[in-house]
Amino acid sequence: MSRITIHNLNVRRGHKRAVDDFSLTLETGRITALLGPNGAGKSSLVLALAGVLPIESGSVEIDGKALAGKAPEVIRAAGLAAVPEGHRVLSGLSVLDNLLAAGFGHSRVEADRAVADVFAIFPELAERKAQLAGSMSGGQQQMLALGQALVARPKFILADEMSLGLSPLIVKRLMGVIVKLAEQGTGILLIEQFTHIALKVASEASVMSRGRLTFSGAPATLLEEPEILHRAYLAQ
Amino acid sequence: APSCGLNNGKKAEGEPILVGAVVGRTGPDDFSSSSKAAQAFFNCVNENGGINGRPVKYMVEDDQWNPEVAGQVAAKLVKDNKVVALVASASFVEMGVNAKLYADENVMSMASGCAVAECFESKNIVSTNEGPLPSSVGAAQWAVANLGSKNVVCIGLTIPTVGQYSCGWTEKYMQSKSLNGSSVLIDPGTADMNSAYLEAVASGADTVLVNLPAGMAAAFLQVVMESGTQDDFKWISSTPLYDKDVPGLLGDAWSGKMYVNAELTPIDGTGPDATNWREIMDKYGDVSDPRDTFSQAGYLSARFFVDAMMKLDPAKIDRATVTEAIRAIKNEKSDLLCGPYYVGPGDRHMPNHANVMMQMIDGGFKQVGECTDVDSAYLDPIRAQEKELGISSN
Amino acid sequence: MGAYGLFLVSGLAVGALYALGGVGLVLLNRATGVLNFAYGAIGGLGAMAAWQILQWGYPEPIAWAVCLAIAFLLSAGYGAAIAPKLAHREPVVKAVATLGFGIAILGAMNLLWVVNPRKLTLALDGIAINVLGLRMTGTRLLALIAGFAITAGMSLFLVKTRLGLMMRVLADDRQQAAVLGTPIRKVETIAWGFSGVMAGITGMLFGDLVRLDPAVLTFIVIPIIATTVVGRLTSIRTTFLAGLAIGVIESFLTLYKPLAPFRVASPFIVAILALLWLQRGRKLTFAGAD
Amino acid sequence: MQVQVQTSEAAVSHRSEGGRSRLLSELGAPLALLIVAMVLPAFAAALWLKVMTSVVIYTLTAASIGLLYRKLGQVSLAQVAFMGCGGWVALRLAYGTSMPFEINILLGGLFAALVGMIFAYPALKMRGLYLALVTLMAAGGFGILINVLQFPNGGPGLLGFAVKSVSYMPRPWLAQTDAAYLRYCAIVVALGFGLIHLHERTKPGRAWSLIRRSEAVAMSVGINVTGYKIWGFGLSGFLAGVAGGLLAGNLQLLDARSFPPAESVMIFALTIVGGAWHWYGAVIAALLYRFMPALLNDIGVNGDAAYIIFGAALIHALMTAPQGIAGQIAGLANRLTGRKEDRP
Amino acid sequence: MISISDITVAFGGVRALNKVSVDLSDPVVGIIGPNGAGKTTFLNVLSGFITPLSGSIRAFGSEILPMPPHRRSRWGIRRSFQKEQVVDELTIEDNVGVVLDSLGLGSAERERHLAAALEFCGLSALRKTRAGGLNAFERRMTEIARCAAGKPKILMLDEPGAGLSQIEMDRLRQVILDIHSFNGAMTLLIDHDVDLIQAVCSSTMVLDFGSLVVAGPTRDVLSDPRVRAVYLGVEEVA
Ligand SMILES: Nc1ncnc2c1ncn2[C@@H]1O[C@H](COP(=O)(O)OP(=O)(O)OP(=O)(O)O)[C@@H](O)[C@H]1O
Ligand SMILES: Nc1ncnc2c1ncn2[C@@H]1O[C@H](COP(=O)(O)OP(=O)(O)OP(=O)(O)O)[C@@H](O)[C@H]1O
Ligand SMILES: [Mg+2]
Ligand SMILES: [Mg+2]
Repeated sequence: MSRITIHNLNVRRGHKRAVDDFSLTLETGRITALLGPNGAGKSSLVLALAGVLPIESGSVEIDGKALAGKAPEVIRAAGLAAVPEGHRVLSGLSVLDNLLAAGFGHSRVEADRAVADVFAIFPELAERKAQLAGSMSGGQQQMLALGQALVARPKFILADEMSLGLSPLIVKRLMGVIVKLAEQGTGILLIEQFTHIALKVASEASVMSRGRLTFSGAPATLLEEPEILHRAYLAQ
Repeated sequence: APSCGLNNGKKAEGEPILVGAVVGRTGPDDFSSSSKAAQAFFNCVNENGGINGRPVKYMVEDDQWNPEVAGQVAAKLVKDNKVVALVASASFVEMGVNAKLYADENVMSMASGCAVAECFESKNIVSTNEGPLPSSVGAAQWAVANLGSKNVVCIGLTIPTVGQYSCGWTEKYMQSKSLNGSSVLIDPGTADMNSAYLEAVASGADTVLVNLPAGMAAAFLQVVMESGTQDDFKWISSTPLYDKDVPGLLGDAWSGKMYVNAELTPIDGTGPDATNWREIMDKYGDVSDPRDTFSQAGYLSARFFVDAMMKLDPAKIDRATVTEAIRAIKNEKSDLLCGPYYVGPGDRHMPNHANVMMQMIDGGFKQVGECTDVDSAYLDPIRAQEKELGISSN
Repeated sequence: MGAYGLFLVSGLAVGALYALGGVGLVLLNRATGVLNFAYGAIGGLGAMAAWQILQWGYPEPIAWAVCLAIAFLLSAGYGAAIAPKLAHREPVVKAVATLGFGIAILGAMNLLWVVNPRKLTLALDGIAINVLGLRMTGTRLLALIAGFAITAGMSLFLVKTRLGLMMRVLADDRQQAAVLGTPIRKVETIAWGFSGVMAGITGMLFGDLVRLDPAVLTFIVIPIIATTVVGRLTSIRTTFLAGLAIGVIESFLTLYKPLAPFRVASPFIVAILALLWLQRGRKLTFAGAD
Repeated sequence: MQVQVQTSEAAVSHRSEGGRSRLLSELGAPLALLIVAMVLPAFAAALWLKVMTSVVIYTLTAASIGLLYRKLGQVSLAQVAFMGCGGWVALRLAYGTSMPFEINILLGGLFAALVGMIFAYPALKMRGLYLALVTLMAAGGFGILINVLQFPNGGPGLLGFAVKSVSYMPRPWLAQTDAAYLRYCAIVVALGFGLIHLHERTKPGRAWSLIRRSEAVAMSVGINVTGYKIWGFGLSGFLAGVAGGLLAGNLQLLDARSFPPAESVMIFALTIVGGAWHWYGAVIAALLYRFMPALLNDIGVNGDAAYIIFGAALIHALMTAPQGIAGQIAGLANRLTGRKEDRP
Repeated sequence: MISISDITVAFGGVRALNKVSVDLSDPVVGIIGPNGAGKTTFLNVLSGFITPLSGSIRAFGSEILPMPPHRRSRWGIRRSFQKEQVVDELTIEDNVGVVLDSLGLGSAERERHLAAALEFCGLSALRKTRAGGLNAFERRMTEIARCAAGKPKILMLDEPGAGLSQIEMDRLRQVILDIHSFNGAMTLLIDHDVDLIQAVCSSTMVLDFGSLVVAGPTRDVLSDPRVRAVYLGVEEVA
């Protein structure tokens, strides 16, 4: 079992602190839901963990190995794959190239196999292999973005607002994929605006508000005491 | 020993006389050679009693081949520093931009490196060199007389006050002799010399007059070599190829085949001025200063200027007296020039309009023609002027 | 045929140079999303150094090696030290920053080598074959062949190899490329270095066939950009063909006297016309772009 | 995307405060600068008069670039060529007719505007670097065209060029001397800024902002995208053309070598370095373009070394000041006056 | 009343819309369907960004297709975008008011319309604020105010609820419900939040693979087995 430990993390965005003394632990095989209002700093957290945003202070470790301040590809190779919000895909490249690009960490053969696995999960993508990613619909792009994370066969997936703009059927399918991944031993950080979707599958729940962690506990607690969430939303 | 000014070996300590120059140093070519020669000459004068005791303070500005900068630095020299005259300027842009300033401010520019028509057609500018027109016509004239050329094609730049000006008058010269002349003009930035050469071939000429800056000429001539048709033509060129580096640049294939016009007499001449120029450069100049035609011209401009100043009361040297003194220069002779140098009151000046021909041979040059006056209708007003002033041609 | 064949071959000979330059520019743009205005200057400095080496009497292979090494180092240096700091800016800003680099290189060249006519002579200049009545030297053939080879090679490289894919990924979206685990700094530096080598080759050939003059070599990049415009900054093959076409058109314009003085403008005119034709019937906006 | 974020920050830091004080703070600085330009000539040496005149003129060019970039998100790498167009017409009219200077530069400006509008046509369907390159192609074509045709120099005929020495373009009767001409240019440029301001504050400004955000959204709120884009290019071309007319009056002639395409790229780069988001960015750009080289030249720095300094400084500024120097000044001013930058 | 007949759109080989014919007349009509079904394409056809291969659209007695996009807006078709499109450097009032610029209104009338739209979307207090500092919800509301200002005939909202929190969703729902009584316009609403659709749309059309699956009263549509299969996933409603 692997573990990511985030300790007292601070991230600055412009003149504002987007992530403020944030600590959290993720474990393989578990789904952690991270909830919070708009602008709470969830996406900034994801980008900082992925190595894209600079970290001001604090530490991130995966099984004791420091990740903070490392280059994105190093973090990726260590087993942490982020799916940033807003279905960011490589819009000028074909679907296939998008997936192959996500497999740079593997050998060629291994990458081809990983891509084939993704095509099995999302046949829509297989049909559109040669289509430019930018010309696909929002939902198709989101599938591709998740597919890119899967190709890396990571230990942890950070999925930011994955259900945004997706039809219920697809959300259900994606959640199914997430649950299955967790069962197979991947650790998942699930960031969701639709709290009930996330809480339904999560084994752990955290609430973030103004960059700080304001709650951490069982999902059931949040379902039973919705004021916890409400307070976080009003604080923003 | 070099000779200059009072030749008394005494350092001049009086109040300096301010003299300026505008040269195009930074840009597509370096035109600072003439000002370096003038500087050497002024150094010599300052070490030898100055202008009746007053040293020359020589200020050289770089116009960077940019008309705006040319206007700025000229304003600085003429209006801020109040120079009494400009000596040994050499530029592609400066003269056109500043001719009006010089006229308005009543200051003379005794230039040494004029390239464009404006330079020769201004009241307050007089140049020691003769520019592309007499040089091209002179080359064609010599080829007609000595190589039996019947049809000359002039390869020039598309810049009209350079290309059309010089190639155009070369065509007119050929027509005036009932022969054929044509021009091929190329853009300074062109990458394609092939088509220009093909165009020249198509003109049916028997003689090609290369009237380009040395770098472009080298590119053009390389295309000629590639085509293997060098021997189909006779080859002549205007002054830019008269440079000690050029024979090496073009290669042995051109040895004995290329005839180059020189605006002044050969750099290795043995006359008193030729010797003195070299000695002054060696003693008062820098080893790296070029010893080329422009250097000769700069030396001469400075010498003629100093000669004129010497005639003035040193206490009364100001812009008005200097301008008057320069205008009064008449019948100055030098073995570096084919004809006499003069200024006069006219509103165009081209005192130097005779030249010599050199043959490029064995990595150097050999003089093949004596001083010859250029035969062009362009010079009619100039000759009328000379008659009026009583200038005696050689 | 006669004269036309002559002009055709002559045009191809010059066009090959435009084409070669254009392909190098497109390659870097495909790989990093940067249009390199310093391309000419980088090649220029390489060529000047090669000239110096030959001048000192060293053999030609050493001159080539020095030229390519200098061009590689200059370009890769920019790619490693400066390009990443500008990576988040718009393409236009990235492009004009390279102009600053080009101008600095031009200044350095003029400082190192006093402006003076020079000529770069390569061994291949000595051999020639006859094509349609025009003698073509080995160097010109080399330019044409190198153009073809590099065009074909690069197109394949970008599409078929992993490094090529990495370059395309990088050019598409730098941040996303990083998130996906592309070693962006490494790929970027390689791409720049690679393009530097191409600039070196181009610089040598231009220095030999056109003129060895720092300013001319620096600013030749502007007509070369015309070929990349026709190739929409992405198509290596179209860029190559555009280069050849521009050379041929320029050459043929010589035959028509009234237009002959304007023929140097043909890269620009061809670029604008090609563009108008390419986007005929295109709608103002299209879904997905906004 | 990144750029948009920057825009927003600039915009936010410039949050308006309303009322009279806003008008004062908006007009105060430009007025002060104008007054400096009016008083300065009385003291300045001839060299700096010439230099400052160039600076003032190129301020208008930089402003015309800034306008396109800031409002429409478009890049023109042909503004120096537009100056050439405007200057050409102004010169031709000055030699060929006896119309007053003002009319000549106005018509020069209008001609450049027309050319700008014609080039806006392909621009309608393009954006970003690609569009910029198309304008660069136009500038390249212009450079060669003008090399062959030349600027009018008082010759006869349509082109007004003859192989002869130049006659000089007369200056406005009010501004014969260099000092008066500097003042004259300052006033014309101030009027140009007024014109820009007027556009930005009203309907066209709003329309351009939306077009910059996205053409689709602009159309969806009823904006005639074609019309406003063409208008933007026309206005920008007009301003550059007027600047070209002023330049012709400054030298009293123009030289074909002054308008190579690389200069258009350079002035654009400097506009970015100066800061396109603030009006005084254009002033900074022009100072960098004309004052800095003159200063280096005057203190005896070799022209080639100046190139190296200039190139390095350009890259450095682009790397370190995403908002341009003007942005840094604005940031500094905000910090000094303790103005809040953002909503909590 | 909008009657759409036989609209077909193709991108290369893909048929994004396939002979879609439907009449829409309720105050708020929902458009749902799986991702890539052609919903946004449908709006793009209505707003004029895409010219269909065939078909015609009549709305309130006018033929829509011949009009260029900006004329359609002036005529009365307004839309918001899947990716929100608010201009950061403009104030909220300018962001909204820009839609009134091209209507040729007098300044008093313009101000009246502007104030009303801002009030309607709860933005009056923020009107002089630059949009750069707004949060996601305020930006959405600015966009809706821009659509609602003046006298539009049809509002088209493309996933306005995406990324909003539940509390914000409640306010959005109220605003959409009130549009018809505010200015009489009809609203076409695309959203994947079935609760929102259920709450505000009296009728709904469903697209799948570019074809109209079904259209009618929302309740009937949502219980339609085909819809449950392609869109909701069966257990959702059950
Ligand atoms: N590019 C940026 N530059 C500067 N500040 C930013 C940037 N992006 C976001 N921020 C600020 O950082 C803070 C945290 O934003 P973040 O996007 O991480 O929040 P979030 O919780 O993901 O919100 P949402 O639910 O809207 O996605 C916000 O205050 C936001 O304004
Ligand atoms: N410009 C384009 N080029 C090629 N295909 C396109 C283009 N725009 C859309 N498509 C295709 O058309 C289909 C419909 O796309 P559309 O954006 O209308 O879907 P949507 O119903 O809005 O989906 P979503 O709910 O995910 O936003 C998709 O398959 C998409 O890939
Ligand atoms: Mg987020
Ligand atoms: Mg959609």
